[in-house]
Amino acid sequence: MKLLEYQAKEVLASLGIAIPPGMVARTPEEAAQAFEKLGPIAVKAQVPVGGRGKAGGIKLAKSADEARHAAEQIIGMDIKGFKVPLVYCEAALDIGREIYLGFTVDRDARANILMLSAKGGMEIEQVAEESPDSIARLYPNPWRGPLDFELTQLVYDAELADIARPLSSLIRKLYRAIPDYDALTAEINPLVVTRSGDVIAGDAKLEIDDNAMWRHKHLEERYGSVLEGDPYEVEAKKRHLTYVSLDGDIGIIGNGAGLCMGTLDLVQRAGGKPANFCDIGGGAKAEVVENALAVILMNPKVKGVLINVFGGITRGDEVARGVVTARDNLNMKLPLVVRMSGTNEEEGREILEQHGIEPGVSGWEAAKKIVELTKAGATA
Amino acid sequence: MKLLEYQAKEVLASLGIAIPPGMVARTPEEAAQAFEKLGPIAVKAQVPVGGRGKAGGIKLAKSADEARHAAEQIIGMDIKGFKVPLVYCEAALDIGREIYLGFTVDRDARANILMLSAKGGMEIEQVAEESPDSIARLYPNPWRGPLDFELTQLVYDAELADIARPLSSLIRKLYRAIPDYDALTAEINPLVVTRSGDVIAGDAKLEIDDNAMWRHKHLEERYGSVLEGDPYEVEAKKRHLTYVSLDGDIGIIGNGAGLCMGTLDLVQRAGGKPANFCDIGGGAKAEVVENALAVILMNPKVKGVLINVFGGITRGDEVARGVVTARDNLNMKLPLVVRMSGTNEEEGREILEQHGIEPGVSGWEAAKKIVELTKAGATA
Amino acid sequence: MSILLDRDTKVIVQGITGREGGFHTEQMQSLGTNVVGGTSPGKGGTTHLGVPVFNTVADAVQETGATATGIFVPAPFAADAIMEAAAAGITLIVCITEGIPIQDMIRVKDFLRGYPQARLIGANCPGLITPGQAKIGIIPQRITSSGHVGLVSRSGTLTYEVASALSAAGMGQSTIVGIGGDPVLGLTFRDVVELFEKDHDTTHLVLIGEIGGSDEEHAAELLAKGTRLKAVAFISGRTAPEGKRMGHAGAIISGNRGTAKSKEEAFHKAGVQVAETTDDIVGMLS
Amino acid sequence: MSILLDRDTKVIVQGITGREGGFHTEQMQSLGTNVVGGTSPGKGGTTHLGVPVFNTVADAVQETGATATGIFVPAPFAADAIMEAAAAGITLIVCITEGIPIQDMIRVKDFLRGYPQARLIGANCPGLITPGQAKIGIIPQRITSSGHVGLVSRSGTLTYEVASALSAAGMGQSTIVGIGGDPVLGLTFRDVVELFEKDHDTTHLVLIGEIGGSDEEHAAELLAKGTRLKAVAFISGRTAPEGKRMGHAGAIISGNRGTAKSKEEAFHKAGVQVAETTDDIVGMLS
Repeated sequence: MKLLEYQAKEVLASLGIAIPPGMVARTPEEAAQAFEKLGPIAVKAQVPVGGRGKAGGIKLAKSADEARHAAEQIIGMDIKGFKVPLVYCEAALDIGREIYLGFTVDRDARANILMLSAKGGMEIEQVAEESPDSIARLYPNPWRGPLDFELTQLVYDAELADIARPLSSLIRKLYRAIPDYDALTAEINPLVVTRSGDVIAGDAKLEIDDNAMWRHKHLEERYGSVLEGDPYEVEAKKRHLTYVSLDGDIGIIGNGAGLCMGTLDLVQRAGGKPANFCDIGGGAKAEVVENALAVILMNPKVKGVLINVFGGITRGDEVARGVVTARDNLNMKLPLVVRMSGTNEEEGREILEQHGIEPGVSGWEAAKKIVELTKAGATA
Repeated sequence: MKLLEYQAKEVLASLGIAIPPGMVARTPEEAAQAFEKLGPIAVKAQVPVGGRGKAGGIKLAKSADEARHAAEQIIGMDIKGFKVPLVYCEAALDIGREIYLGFTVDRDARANILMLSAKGGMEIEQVAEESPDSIARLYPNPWRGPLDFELTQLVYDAELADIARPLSSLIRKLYRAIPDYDALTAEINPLVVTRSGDVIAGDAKLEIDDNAMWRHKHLEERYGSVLEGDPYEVEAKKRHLTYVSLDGDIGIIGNGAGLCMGTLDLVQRAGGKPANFCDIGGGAKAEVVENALAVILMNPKVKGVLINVFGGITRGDEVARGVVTARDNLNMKLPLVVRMSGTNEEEGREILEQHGIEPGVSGWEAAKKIVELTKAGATA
Repeated sequence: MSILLDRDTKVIVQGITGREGGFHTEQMQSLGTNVVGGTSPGKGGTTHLGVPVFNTVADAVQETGATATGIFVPAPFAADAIMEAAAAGITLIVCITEGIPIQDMIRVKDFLRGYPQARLIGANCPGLITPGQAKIGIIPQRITSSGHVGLVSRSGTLTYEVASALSAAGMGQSTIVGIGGDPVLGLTFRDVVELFEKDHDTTHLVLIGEIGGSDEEHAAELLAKGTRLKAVAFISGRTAPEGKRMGHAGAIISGNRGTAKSKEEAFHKAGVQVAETTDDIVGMLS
Repeated sequence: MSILLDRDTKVIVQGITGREGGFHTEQMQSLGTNVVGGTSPGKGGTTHLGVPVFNTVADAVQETGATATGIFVPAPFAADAIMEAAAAGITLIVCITEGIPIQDMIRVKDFLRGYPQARLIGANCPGLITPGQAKIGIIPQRITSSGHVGLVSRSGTLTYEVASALSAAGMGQSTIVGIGGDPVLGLTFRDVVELFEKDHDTTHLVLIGEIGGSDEEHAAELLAKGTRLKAVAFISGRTAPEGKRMGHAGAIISGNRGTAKSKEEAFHKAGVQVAETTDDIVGMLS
């Protein structure tokens, strides 16, 4: 779950980190009111994706009218596929310097990594490429958290010794986002040092592990419904499905990320273009398959569907029953190729055949078949 | 810092552990009021020492009058050297069974040990001696704390599987007293399982590491002034000195626990009886020595003083200056033997001699001398 | 003729009384796996599927001498189950459970440093099978056959595809290891390749990778130092859209590392053949 | 002619710019200790007492090749200083600081398991000295002399008493180790006795224990297995009142373990002479 800036900042504030005064505005009028309260503000689009500045999603406002106009322009605009649901109006900071600070998971190290750089404010990826030594790194032990001497070393490595004390204290607070909120990324860029020496979070990115949301229901309740992205993805999420929208006309359902990706590869190789795909995961029940098919079909661009399931924990008979029920319930008329194998595959194929669905052979054969049928349907 | 029962229970409650309803009473009238609010109560002496039940420090009250009378009897009584400052009036529990649960430091293992036994309510030392296997033990890793599977194993080992869930949850809460409050001992005995299945702390013992009180100033502020024990020890504590009252007539000041104990041994071997001793520790300054002497002399039984200091971090000149100043400021006329050696010892001896104090030779010679002088003074 | 697991390995199942645990224990038993017991707190002392059930892994190890475990407990309890197994002295821990929080697994990985003899496979993996002898996990034995191809994969379902094709072509497998697709997992490609390298009954190697992370690259580096195995690699996700979430975090593309291209190039550089589709693997291996 | 420390050992001082750290660094230097630097965060790059000051121990080790450290920082920072030293590769860590919270030390002890080459002496100890060569800590060198008696003690001031008496009697010391009196500490009596046993220039052993804990008993068990050292033990606190707090928690009597009686009996059983006062030690050792 990627939190929006204002949400991430609320969480940081709850960890004791200083944030600028700010107010959420869902309407231009609220943005104008924010100006009345806060004075000169930045009106910032709230989307869970980078680059909003370049996309025109951040505007400064020096009057209530400017704030109103900025919000009018920003709310509802599309930034990288996300419709901006609201803006965050934040008081301008008296910036002395800008620092980069971020935790994330380093999958190669199988550990959390903490990165600190005096070169904040710009894209950290660029800094990392151009002057990797200017980013100090620390892998805190996951049970112990960062130790005092480790933070001291980090701060000296980053050549930020002059603000060692407030910085170490802030890092320790930000670290709490990992054990306390299952953060996969907790980033403050820029971390602003004001001219009066205060250390304040200028921006905030926080991604919470979806697998751990059961430990953080309050976050889901508080923030889960705010974001408006791809409507199909929103719908899929409501149904607890892993779904991705693409550009083509063939819907794909598979189980396991590897097989889904492999099926995408096969369909493209066969000359088709996937419209979307849905990973029904391991242990998928009939109901899950039906849900997946329903979501796949919500997209009117879909002209044919390929279901590619190789069963381990997923049982063929359940998949088959799900496919049949889903097709019937959804009154689906589009071409449908089902390729199924693995646990209880005979039972599954039998069920499909009994209901007039012919199972495919290999993944490659099935991919060629759905591409063929879809093209035939499109030209028909 | 040993907390009183009601203080320990307040801390446990702040950790989320259930405690019976209770009220502190400093007067018999308050005890009667507690009965009006709580119904039948136990009126319990608050002293930081075990065995108060046998000493008559716990009485049941089934009416306001009984509560008043109980408090009258208990408040102010002496239990093992502690004058009872107040009572805790606690609603009676509907006891189903009693369990023992305690954390403490196992110095041989250099670790915290968690002990759990289905045989609670009685003296755990007796249980440990008679049936050691009935106490399940766990050494939680100090960074990780007790892990789920470790608690499961512990609860099964203690044959308390039927209440595994509430018990594990409670143990995890009690454990927080270690990292959060620097507890050296955190004990609930009995841990009461009521007939309705609730798990409630029937008693509570909590000792906080004096070396860590700087991390827990709120505890010191809230509870530090309640206890009235040995008046000299109270005074010594105020002056941040390590002081112990004994029965004899010779006051002893030393630096380091080993030397203090060694000096006690020597004085007793020489036929003397220590009245008290004060360890001025390492790095002691003149001011500390003066404070120590003042506390030693508060006890009118003291007829002579032996100061035995071997300097490492403590410098002889500072000790000497302290002794001279203290003697003069306190207008001390009693026999005084000062034995000093180690860092800056020459300078120290010179100062003493300049002020008419002759330094002793070895510890054993000094011990014999003070015993001799004290006896002479007593018979004079 | 195998790595990690054979017919003599004493196996327990954590979560044996659960629906999935029970179903797959039966499958494991039908292959001949030496399942000696299972755990389910509160059900110690009972018998399930013909084997004794214990409250804790420590009890199970003490009573049965088990050295391997398959974990089928729900995600919130899985990290603890792995640590419990390691602390009890289990040396092969196979965790099938998916959806374990990443921070749990990071803590587990650190915990396992204290138990260097414990090998973890997964989590979120199909487990491993030594065809004709034993399996721990959910790989359908029907599609496998005994032989000399070592197969290691990050993807469950693609593993089945390839095993199935190999078996159909008469190329049996020594051991099949599904290492799982989570970002923080136990044995890596490199670890498993090292084991196959030392197993003289394994003559061929199939490695099925996927975009994300650098584990395929690390295995390629090892193979580049020279190998006696005839090896083929396949990487799935080459047409996956960049930066899109692909179902497990293992498929998130980070920077310019972990792309299908970088992985395929690493294998090319190591002199390892790279298959374009899983259907090509059998032909390239012969 | 020493254990742990000699004139070549490269030593740094953590907290070198502090009052105590500075005072004792000078003392250490006056004996000839090879003090190569010190640490004091924020003062890196400066020079103090003729040696370079670094911000961190890692920097100091990198620049000077130090292998030993003396820690003189205040109690709230001492546990961190020990861990910093171990993580930086220091192999002899001597922590003089007293008043460190016990839970800090329990965490430190666990942390040190990850650095098995790091030996900790203390905390709350006078440190160690190899007379005529080097010292780390606060043992006054004037009362020591070079020779063949190994001296190990839990008490600072009693150590000085005994060293002084030994020197006066012409019995020099190989190394004197004050292990400290805290309940949770680094090297134990047993550890140090093992080192003396292996040091062929040490021929005699004096062990000064105190009531509380079982460390003296453990050392006695080791000596009972046979020793080439002529040994005398002394236990202080035999007349201490039971259950009274004696200044450090090491002196709390717990149950029937840790009494002067149980310790003295253990040494008697091991064939080790037990002195009644420190004044008796010299005579018994001759």
